[in-house]
Amino acid sequence: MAKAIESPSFERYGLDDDRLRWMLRNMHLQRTLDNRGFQLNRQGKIPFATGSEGHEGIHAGAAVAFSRGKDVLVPYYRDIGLCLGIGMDPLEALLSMFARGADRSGGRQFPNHFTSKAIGMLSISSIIAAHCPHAVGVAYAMKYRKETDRAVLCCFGDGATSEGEWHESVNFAAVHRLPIVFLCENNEWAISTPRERQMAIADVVQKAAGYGIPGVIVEGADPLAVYKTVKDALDRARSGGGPTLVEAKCYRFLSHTTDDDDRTYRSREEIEKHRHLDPVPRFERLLIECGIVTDEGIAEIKKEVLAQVNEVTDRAEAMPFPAPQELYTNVYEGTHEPWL
Amino acid sequence: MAKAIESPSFERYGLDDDRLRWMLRNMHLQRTLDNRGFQLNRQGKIPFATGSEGHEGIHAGAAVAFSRGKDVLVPYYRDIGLCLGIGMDPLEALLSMFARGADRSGGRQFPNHFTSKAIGMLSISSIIAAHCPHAVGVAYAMKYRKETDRAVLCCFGDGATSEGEWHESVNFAAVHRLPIVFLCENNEWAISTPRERQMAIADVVQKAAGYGIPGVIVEGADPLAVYKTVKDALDRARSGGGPTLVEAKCYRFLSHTTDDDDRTYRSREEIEKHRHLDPVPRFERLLIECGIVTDEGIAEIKKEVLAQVNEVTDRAEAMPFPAPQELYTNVYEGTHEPWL
Amino acid sequence: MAVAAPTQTMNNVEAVRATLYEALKADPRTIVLGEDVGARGNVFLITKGFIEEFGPERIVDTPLAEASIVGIAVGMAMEGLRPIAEIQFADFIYPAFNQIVGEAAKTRYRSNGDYTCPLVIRTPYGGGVRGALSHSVSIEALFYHVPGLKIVAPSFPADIKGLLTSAIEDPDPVLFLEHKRTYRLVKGEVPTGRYTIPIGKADVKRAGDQLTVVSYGLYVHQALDAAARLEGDGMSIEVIDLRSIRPMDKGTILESIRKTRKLLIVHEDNKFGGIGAEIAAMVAEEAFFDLDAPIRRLCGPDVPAMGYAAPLEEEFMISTEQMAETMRELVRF
Amino acid sequence: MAVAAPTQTMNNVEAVRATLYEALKADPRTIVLGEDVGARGNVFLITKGFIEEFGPERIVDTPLAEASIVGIAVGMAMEGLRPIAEIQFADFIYPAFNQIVGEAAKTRYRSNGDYTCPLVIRTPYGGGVRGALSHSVSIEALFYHVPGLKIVAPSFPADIKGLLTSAIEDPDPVLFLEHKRTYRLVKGEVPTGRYTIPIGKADVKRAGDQLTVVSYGLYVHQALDAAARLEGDGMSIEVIDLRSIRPMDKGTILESIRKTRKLLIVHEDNKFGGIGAEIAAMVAEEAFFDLDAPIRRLCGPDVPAMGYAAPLEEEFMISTEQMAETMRELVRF
Ligand SMILES: Cc1ncc(C[n+]2csc(CCOP(=O)(O)OP(=O)(O)O)c2C)c(N)n1
Ligand SMILES: Cc1ncc(C[n+]2csc(CCOP(=O)(O)OP(=O)(O)O)c2C)c(N)n1
Ligand SMILES: [Mg+2]
Ligand SMILES: [Mg+2]
Repeated sequence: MAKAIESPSFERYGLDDDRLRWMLRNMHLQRTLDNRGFQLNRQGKIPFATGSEGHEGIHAGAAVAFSRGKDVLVPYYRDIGLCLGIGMDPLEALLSMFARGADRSGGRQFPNHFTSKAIGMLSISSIIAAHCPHAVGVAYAMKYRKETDRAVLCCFGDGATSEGEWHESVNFAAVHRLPIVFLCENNEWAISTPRERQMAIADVVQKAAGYGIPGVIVEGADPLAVYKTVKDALDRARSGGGPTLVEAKCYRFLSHTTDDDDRTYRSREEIEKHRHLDPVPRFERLLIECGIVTDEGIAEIKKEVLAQVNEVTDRAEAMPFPAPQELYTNVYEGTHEPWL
Repeated sequence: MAKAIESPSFERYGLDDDRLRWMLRNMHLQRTLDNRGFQLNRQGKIPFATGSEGHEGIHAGAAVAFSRGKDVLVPYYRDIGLCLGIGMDPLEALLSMFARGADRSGGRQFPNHFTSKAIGMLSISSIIAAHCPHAVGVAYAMKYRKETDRAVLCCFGDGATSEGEWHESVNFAAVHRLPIVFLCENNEWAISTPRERQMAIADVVQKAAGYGIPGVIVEGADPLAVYKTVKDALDRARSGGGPTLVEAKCYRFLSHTTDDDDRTYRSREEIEKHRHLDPVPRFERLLIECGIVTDEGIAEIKKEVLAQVNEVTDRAEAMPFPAPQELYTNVYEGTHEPWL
Repeated sequence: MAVAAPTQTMNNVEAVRATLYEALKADPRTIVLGEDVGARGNVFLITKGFIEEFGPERIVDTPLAEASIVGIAVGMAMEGLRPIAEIQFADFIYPAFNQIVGEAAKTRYRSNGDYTCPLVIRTPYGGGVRGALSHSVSIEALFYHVPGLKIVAPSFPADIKGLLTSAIEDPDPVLFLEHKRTYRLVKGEVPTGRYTIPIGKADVKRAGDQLTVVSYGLYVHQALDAAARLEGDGMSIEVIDLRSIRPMDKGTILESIRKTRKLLIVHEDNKFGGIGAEIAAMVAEEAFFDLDAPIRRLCGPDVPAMGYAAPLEEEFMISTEQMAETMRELVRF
Repeated sequence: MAVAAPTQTMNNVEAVRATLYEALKADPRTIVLGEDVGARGNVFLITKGFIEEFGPERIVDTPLAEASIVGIAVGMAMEGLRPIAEIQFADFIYPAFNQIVGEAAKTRYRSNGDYTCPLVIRTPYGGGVRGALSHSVSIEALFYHVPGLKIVAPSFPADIKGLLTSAIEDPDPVLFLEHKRTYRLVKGEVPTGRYTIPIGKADVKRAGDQLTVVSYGLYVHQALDAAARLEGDGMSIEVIDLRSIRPMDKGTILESIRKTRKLLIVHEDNKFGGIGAEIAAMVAEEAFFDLDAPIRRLCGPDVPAMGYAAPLEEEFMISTEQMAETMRELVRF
């Protein structure tokens, strides 16, 4: 569990005040965007949204550890904060929610399935764990080309580790000592399936032993600890030390998606019991206690984030859907007719 | 490595002399049948054969641990000795090699893909690890029906543990604490792929930790140790203790199959270095030292086994192929035409 | 089909649910397994409340691993249970392909009947629900080529009940496809009590003599609407609901064609290599001289999937107007 | 096809091997990965000696896990390498189905062109080698329905070289099928030096005007033998080698049919829902009035696989005599 924070002598791992405020802002941005998604869904403006409340600490921490322009992120569908944190424009999140033509997938993908070759963020499908071997292939390419300043960050949930493709991916990466970090965002649930029906172990890291790679648990509500853990693992990967399995413990505070109703399978009490794991107030408290932000500063961040989210919401909403003919493009390079 | 055997006070785990001689006989039967397969292949009488030289200790030991009429074996394709050991008639092995119509699969399956519902031996395909979930399903049925005197023995090689389906199977069995023993026959090779290119761990049992089940290593060249280990694991399974991963270390002395030529990927020296792991001479020596068999007794066993193998060879060879029309049966119950 | 009064009005979700419930009640060998089928009661609430009534041993929330969901069900079936496995969305069935095609479909064959595999795999498929790339696909054509499997895709509540009952009692593996757009959209009368509809029998949902339309799934409903509209223009169109995809019903199709002398096949799945290909090929082989017009297929476009944006989905889906237009063209041909 | 003299005689194994070798020589982005492709040099010795020359980083012996073989290759391709993944036998491709159909085929589409997946998956398929249930299957019909994939199945050494070169250079995923029975059986002249044959072009391997036979793989060779035999009886049969299965060559087929007015499709794969279904359907749609006889399909029987016993395999495989007999019937129709 998280370490108690009592004095300004907290461990900031060399991150300066601006960076720490940036992290807090990232967490607020993520939460505000999530809320916006649920809100737009309730308003009937978008058919579907996913929330990542509870994951913000992981995303802010991992984003800072990520080396922009070098590393490659293979995100999970719950990683909006991480995608924003490595450089994605918040407008993209809204374009994806609204399925606008200017969305990088052209309005094809479900929300939160971002892609950007430019910033090194792989396109994933909704098929759980199917992205893991891709991450390994990217890491293989880096190692093969001797790009020793690069590594891959591959994210997934606790549920994803049950899939065969996850197993095969970690095993291959381990055998070839590839520059990759496997980051499990263990939020205790896979839709309605709790950890104990998903696996017979208390911690996902116990799986690392079977692949001969190190496994590290980190408190996901603590973005600084996440930063340090993921940074160490990425550094190790880049220097030829091979893969690491990082398990960031967190809790999913919302329903799985707007299509889900978690009251069918967990009590409100159970959720409240985990409320202390909410990374946003925790990190706020820490930064206030350490004199890095003030209450007013936080209010300012929130205001500014909200203004930005409002602005991109309006901009995205005003943009057009893709044209129907876009259905037929990018099947192959060039023509797509099966009968030539 | 195997314990030195110096006196008759060896650990026989309650097995009487007849049983021990039966085990030795089983090992000879297996080896003689394997040789027969390779021989028939060289003679051009059968297109294909598999050998299991080096695995005999595992098979003899596990076969005795198996509870006939109760347990279910989900064998690997290299498990001829184990199949014989739990009650399969040696004639079946030859019918399978010769692909005769009287073969239980009707001459459909590759050699060594045995089946017998009567003795509790599941039909497997050649698709590596695809049989593992079936084994788990059988164990589920046993637990569901509260058949607490039954368990499943599921066998596979070191290579098979890389497959996603293997991972998913063990995980499910662990979550549901099913009555099943996963027996890995680790012979260090998967065709030409050595263990270190298959996994980044020294011992397959290290994988058990990721599923929250016990893992036990046993010297596969020692049929008594295998008996004890597999028996304990089966007993544990039956009494609600859940699955165990048993890793029986052995060595594959022959080429993968008659279609393989292992000289392309491993030296004769490496094979000779492992010769001390040959279970047959080891067990012979042990039983002689303990006064359970004599040299003459062994010669007698060999002679008798050879006679039996000759006899079933002749009988099988004399039997007819399946009729061509057999191609069309047992697709479904009843008619098989897709256009009705 | 022995359908006896009285009946009850249900939608397709309720028909699946009621049939599963009756199967669980009737036979303790029946096990339902899949992701989120327990407390959540399946993402469409099909199994809602089942875990409370039948217990977690029979309503099994599995780990997130489709190959094992099917593979474990195969083992259960080989050992005498009657598993009904669920794949949460048809799009997630790909990881289970090996267990379905390589294992379930070949169990009886490879053991020469020593082992059998009475297994049902239920899964919701199809578009029109804004499911985007991975919650909208049709999968029937990826499986219908596979000997040893049966595939059904009914889309009326009464057919669902009769065919799901047959599937559960079938001694061989059956892939049971439920068009998710019809789940709450389609309602109908369902006979109470147990009855079966034989797998492999199509159903003439509307009689006519100028054109035969063969379809299944959501599009049967649209095809019926289109045919009804054209009746006003004096056109008489026969609409056949395939219901079963493997085996398929040659007799009903050929009989209809011999009457109408024209064939239109309509399906949501991509055209190239879809179910319509085999139907057209069969007819071109067996009823060549009975036709007065080329065999037409009106199918989903040959792109990987429908997109999330409404215009992309709409472009993918065939409208009732388009169906009516094509029917009109063929009648006038 | 820019084929320049001189040529060299090779069998199909040698053609695959030579093409892979040249691709590895020409482009350091090329990576070969699969089970036993390293020291063993592949189970058919196709990559024998490659690991010594190109090193274990480029000739990668993978763990025994097909989903990851393809999935990792997808990642390599997304990151700019040119992976050539091998599935040891086509029968083992099922576990990789998700990565092929759900991922490789959809990478370009779902990212709207942001990422691409230039990947080749090579695999030996087909029967006639006593491979029994799991070393004999045909898999093309399980994949040809999938938009985003390309599939080629050449069976002459020169076609193999030209098409494998095209596949390796193709910007999209290509499933490259090698009929294992032809590996050492079929020999032919192969132009030296680099050349390509476009994916999607069939080849008229024998001209004739009384019947069009469309085939691919091993059966093209038998169809040619059968046609040659019938020449003695004064019959003139055109044999088209499809070579590419997706995309397929409509022009060559229709042009031939307009001349011969009769069509026979021959393939080893099961009939129901096989490649022949789509060909027949296309022709029934587009050249209906050009035909003088029903479209015939001569295909593998609809059973799960050929058995190990010689009589079962022989019963499954279509003999040259059977082909000739069917051709004769159709010519005389
Ligand atoms: C192959 C596959 N199976 C099932 C699903 C449906 N599904 C979507 S998310 C999810 C749960 C994922 O759980 P976890 O990996 O723990 O991530 P979390 O949602 O908790 O962040 C499931 C079952 C899917 N998308 N893909
Ligand atoms: C899915 C699949 N992939 C590949 C093969 C080819 N193959 C047959 S046996 C084998 C090696 C198996 O190794 P291991 O599990 O260690 O068993 P061993 O042969 O050593 O007993 C391989 C790769 C197969 N039969 N199935
Ligand atoms: Mg989770
Ligand atoms: Mg091995």
